Amino acid sequence: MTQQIELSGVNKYYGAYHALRDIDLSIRKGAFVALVGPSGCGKSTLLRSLAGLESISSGDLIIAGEKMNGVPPRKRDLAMVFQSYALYPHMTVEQNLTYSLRIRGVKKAEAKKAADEVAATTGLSILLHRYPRELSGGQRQRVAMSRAIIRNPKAFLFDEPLSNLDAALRVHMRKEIRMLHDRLGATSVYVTHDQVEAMTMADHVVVMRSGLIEQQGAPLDLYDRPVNRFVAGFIGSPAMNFVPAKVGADGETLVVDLGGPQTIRMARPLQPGLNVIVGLRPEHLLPAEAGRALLHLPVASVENTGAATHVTTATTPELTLVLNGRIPLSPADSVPITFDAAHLHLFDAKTEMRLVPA
Amino acid sequence: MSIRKFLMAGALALVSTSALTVNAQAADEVTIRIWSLDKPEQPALNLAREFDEKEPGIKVEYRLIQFDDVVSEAMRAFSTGQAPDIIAIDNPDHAVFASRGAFLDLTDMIAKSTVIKKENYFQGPLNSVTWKDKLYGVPKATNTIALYYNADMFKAKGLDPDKPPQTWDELLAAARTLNDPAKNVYGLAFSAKAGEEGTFQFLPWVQMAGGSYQTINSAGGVKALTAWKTIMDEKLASPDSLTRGQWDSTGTFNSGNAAMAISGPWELNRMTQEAKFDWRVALLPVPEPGAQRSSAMGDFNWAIFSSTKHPAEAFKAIEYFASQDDKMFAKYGQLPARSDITLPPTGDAKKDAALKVFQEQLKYAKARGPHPQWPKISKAIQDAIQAALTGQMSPKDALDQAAKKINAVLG
Amino acid sequence: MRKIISSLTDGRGFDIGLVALPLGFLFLMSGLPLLYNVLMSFQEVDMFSLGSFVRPFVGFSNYVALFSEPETWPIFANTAIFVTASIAGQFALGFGLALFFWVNFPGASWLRGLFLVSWVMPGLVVGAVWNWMLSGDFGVINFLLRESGIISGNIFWRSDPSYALWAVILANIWLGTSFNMILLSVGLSSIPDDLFEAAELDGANVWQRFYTITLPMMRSSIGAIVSLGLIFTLQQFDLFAAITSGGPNNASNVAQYWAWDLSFRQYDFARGATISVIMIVFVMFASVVYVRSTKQEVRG
Amino acid sequence: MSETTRNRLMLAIALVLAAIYLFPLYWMYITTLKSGSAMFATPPSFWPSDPQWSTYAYVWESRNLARYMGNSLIIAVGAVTVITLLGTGCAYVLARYRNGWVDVGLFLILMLQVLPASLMITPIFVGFSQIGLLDYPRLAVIIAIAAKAMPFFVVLVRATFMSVPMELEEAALVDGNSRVGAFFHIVLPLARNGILVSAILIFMQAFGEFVYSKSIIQAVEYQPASVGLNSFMGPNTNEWNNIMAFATIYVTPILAVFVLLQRRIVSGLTSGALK
Repeated sequence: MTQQIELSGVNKYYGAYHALRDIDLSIRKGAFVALVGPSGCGKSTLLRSLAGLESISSGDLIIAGEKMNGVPPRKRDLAMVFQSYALYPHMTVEQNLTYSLRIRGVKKAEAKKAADEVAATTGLSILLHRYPRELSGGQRQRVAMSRAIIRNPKAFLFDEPLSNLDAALRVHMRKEIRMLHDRLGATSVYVTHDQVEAMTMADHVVVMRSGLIEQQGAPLDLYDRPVNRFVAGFIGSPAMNFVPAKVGADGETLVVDLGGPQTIRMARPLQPGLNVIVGLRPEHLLPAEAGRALLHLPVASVENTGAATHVTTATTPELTLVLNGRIPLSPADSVPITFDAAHLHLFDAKTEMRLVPA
Repeated sequence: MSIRKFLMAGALALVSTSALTVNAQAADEVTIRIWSLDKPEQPALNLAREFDEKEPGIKVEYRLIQFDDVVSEAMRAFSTGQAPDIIAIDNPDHAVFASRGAFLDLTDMIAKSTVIKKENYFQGPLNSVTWKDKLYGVPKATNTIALYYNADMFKAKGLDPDKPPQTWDELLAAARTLNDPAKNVYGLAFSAKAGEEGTFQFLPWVQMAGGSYQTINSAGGVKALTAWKTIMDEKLASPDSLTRGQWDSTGTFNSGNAAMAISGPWELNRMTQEAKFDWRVALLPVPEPGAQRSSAMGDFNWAIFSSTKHPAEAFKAIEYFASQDDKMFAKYGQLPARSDITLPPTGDAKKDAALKVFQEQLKYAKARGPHPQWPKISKAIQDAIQAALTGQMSPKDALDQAAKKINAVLG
Repeated sequence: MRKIISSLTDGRGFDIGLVALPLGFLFLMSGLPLLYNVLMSFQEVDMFSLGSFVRPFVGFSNYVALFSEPETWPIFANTAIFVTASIAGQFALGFGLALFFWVNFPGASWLRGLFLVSWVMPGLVVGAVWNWMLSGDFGVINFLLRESGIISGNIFWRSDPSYALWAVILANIWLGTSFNMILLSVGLSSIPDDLFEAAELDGANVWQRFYTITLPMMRSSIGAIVSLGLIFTLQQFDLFAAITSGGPNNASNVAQYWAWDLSFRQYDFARGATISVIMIVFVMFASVVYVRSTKQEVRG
Repeated sequence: MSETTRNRLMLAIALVLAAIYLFPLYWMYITTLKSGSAMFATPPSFWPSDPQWSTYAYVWESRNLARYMGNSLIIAVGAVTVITLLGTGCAYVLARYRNGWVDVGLFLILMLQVLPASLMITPIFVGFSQIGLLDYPRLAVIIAIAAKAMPFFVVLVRATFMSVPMELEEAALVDGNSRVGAFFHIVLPLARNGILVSAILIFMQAFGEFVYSKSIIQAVEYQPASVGLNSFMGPNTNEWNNIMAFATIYVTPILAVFVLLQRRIVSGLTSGALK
């Protein structure tokens, strides 16, 4: 398996501020990697370091087998799509598309041909002679994409390219980008703060916080086995519920405090008396038939989306439930809940790290 | 960098420049640079051009400098080795340069000259070019101030136009009579500007009252300043006299907005053209009948900078200028500083009559200084005038303060 | 060598090169002359040592002598009045005009542009025109004031100690208003409209909106204008030379004119330099204010 | 009040304000058309009964205005060229970064224009004479003006660059351009308007420059119109009509250019150049 991009031990400082901490990351050729995390986590800095717009303070950055530390952006042969699209306002769409070709000395006719081809695939053919200010948001986004595609670069870098679009268009573009990626057989690094985008588009998700990579792996691995409470809370929507609990004296039960102590049996034993945090995904909490409920939760509010019923409980801490179908509930009702103990995520209350059952 | 090294560098620069210019022109041509404040209708510029045409081997470059800039430009140029060969300098400033060796000592050249003879010049102008018994220049022209008056207005107000005011009291009385705010007419126009012109106009009054710049706070000085203050307080002259020069002030006389004006012969040509009334000139009034007369001695001197490369040619130019002194009044309305020239009548009766008065007045003209720090002395006097006339100090206090500053300069 | 070239085309070297050249030029052409002035203020200088740097060193005696002069404090007070009144006047009028033209009516932008002509006129010409208009006996300003009944007798703008400074201030306000207006217009147009709409919905009236939205939102523009104004005002020289020459009796004399007067009229170069050093200290203060005001800038 | 009434009212007020503000200019023009005696007349006439158009021809001829204007033009063009070449890059860098060094740079640049030209001239004159620059007087004045006016230019143009999004330049870098190329291809064209406007303003200032020209240029054939006007004014004159005619001929071209371009200038100033 060839590695298109390899980072090892990369650090980046802004004065005293440590923006990237010991980043190790390998990106396989043809992979679609999403960098995800809350704002300020360093994901954009990492992307810009790949592009060469920021210089890294230490560590190695290798692109297609070549060490790229300190190499200027233009010699890295990467294409980037910016959040604001960064279309050159004084150039037409065609000029925007062919800009990088012209710089590399590609002949005019050839560049034009390339632009026509790309425009045809992205549906920009009739817009080639417009200026960016005459385009809609979605069209601008397409131009930005096309400008990257036309170069056939070693990798595509995306810096939150969909955040300026409306919800429907965003969902549509998600698919389109992914399809493009597959068709071109490209390598893509995609920065987003939206974990849904990361989960749906990428084959490899990197979750970052405070300059550190918290966890990386296939989307479903992250969903199923988050290494810590942060990743668990970040991946999945609506977010995972967390409930403080204590392992019972037998090591096989958990005493959960939700207004009143309730006991849950665990699938595997843990060290008795340990303080833990129980993570329960909303979608894993199911309505129980009478008498088989593991928990009885008082209802605080109910939102009905038509397909599902979102329930917020009147417990401390409050829990979110996503129940399939329309369930007639109103505040002050109590809802009986069951779940599969295998879906419990347990984190050490102190370190917040995932507890591997003993 | 020491002054010496610096001067050498300057000289080098000069040599290289002149080398450049020489290349561009005939190989043996000498360039003489002349700075003066004379405008196209005034003597220096024309004389320079004539000399340029007359002497094929000498090229003359003339630069017009504003009155206010003459000294500062000259200083800056001299201290950086850019000084011209010849400069026309106001007579009270002459000693500033002569005392520091910036001007060439012309004593021997003048002694040998057939054109310029020391004994031909009036004593006042001659004093101003003399420093420590050596001659550092040649008087360019001379002038003094006297009283212009509008005879038509005198008649209209019942004053005798043949009996102009003789004393300060009469002057003030006449001014009061002639003052006519409704018609926008002031009794008198003069200049109390905070500049050399103010000192120039004021010192004669002090001297007539028995004072001098060394004893500026004597009774005479106070009396003179008190008289000026009366003129200003009673609005016998425009309050703008405080900020207006002589030429502007006399302009209001010419346009009929002032009945009398204190100014010099440089006004004659303009007045002949502009003044549409019977104007005449009288001697400056004195404090009381029988008091000594005095007046200011004005105008510029020619000097050669000691840094010149062509002293002989420069002196030749000044000799040519002096040789034309006899035509100066007829052509330019300026008075030569010489006693050996009788001015021919101009044919204009008013002008000829005025000329006689000015020549008489010149006999009493006294040079300012000479003193190497004259600008500071003059500034002290101007400050006193302004402080008193704006009512911020009494004349006595103002002059006491000026005397203190002047004594500090005199040492 | 290759590294240097690549740094010039791709890295910091490009920035450093772009900045070093002009800064070096400025240092040579403005910095050295400035230092020369500072040096002179500690030396004894006369006309014949102007071209040299080695001169008798006199420590702070120029400063001591300066502050023992009776006119020193009044002149600094005049400077303060001139600067304060000019900036206040330019700012108030400029702000008023900017607000006025901010209301979009047909012809607004064209007329606003016309106001800028005062700014492109050479200072010398402005001085000459105002000198002529402010003249006591023939000045058109006195005539207009008389005709409109505001004054009964002529005001001798240039010669009356209580008016002379204000005459120059008047001309200077005329000169600087348009600059203030245009900068403030820029500041105004950069405030998002929805802020005003929000405030209006919150029940704020015109004045409240002005004080709670307009002024705070323009804080950085205002800081820049006031400190630039301070520098421009302290540089104003032509108007003094053309209108009052600092007179009468120093009534309209200010530091920058006085420094020139001492240097070039009384040939006391050291004392002139001393005043300029004091002015430099003041402007350093203004520059700090300006630089701090730019801290609030946002990249657009 | 309807929209149109309000607009008309505002326009009327604006016209009145403009008339008051531009009165000095009007007075300059009207004085040129008066005869010597009409100038000092009380009450002054606001419209010349007998316009003296010949004043212009007289002043143009007798004062050699063509030569003066030519020199002003050379000096202004020269100064603008030097300032634009040097100042644009400086402004760009100062806009690109936001750190302590930029603060120091800005501070220095402002500090360097503290003193009025009247106080800077002596050291400059001394310095120029040492390096022999005084032999090329117009060049010397161009350099002196450039040093004087550049800080202002840098402050203005820096604001223009601030309004060019950094991402455009970064996009160009990623697209394969060098810093130099990105600067010339992307940043410069986008800041063009602001630079142009600032250059025009500098041009107008340089066209009116007086103090340096007066002291540095000694030969009358190289002097600009400001020096010519000054030697005309002097202490010994009350030919206000001629002086104003000189001033009029001198400033009218700049005013004309300004009025013609003012739309562009004002929009350049308001849309970012000074943000």
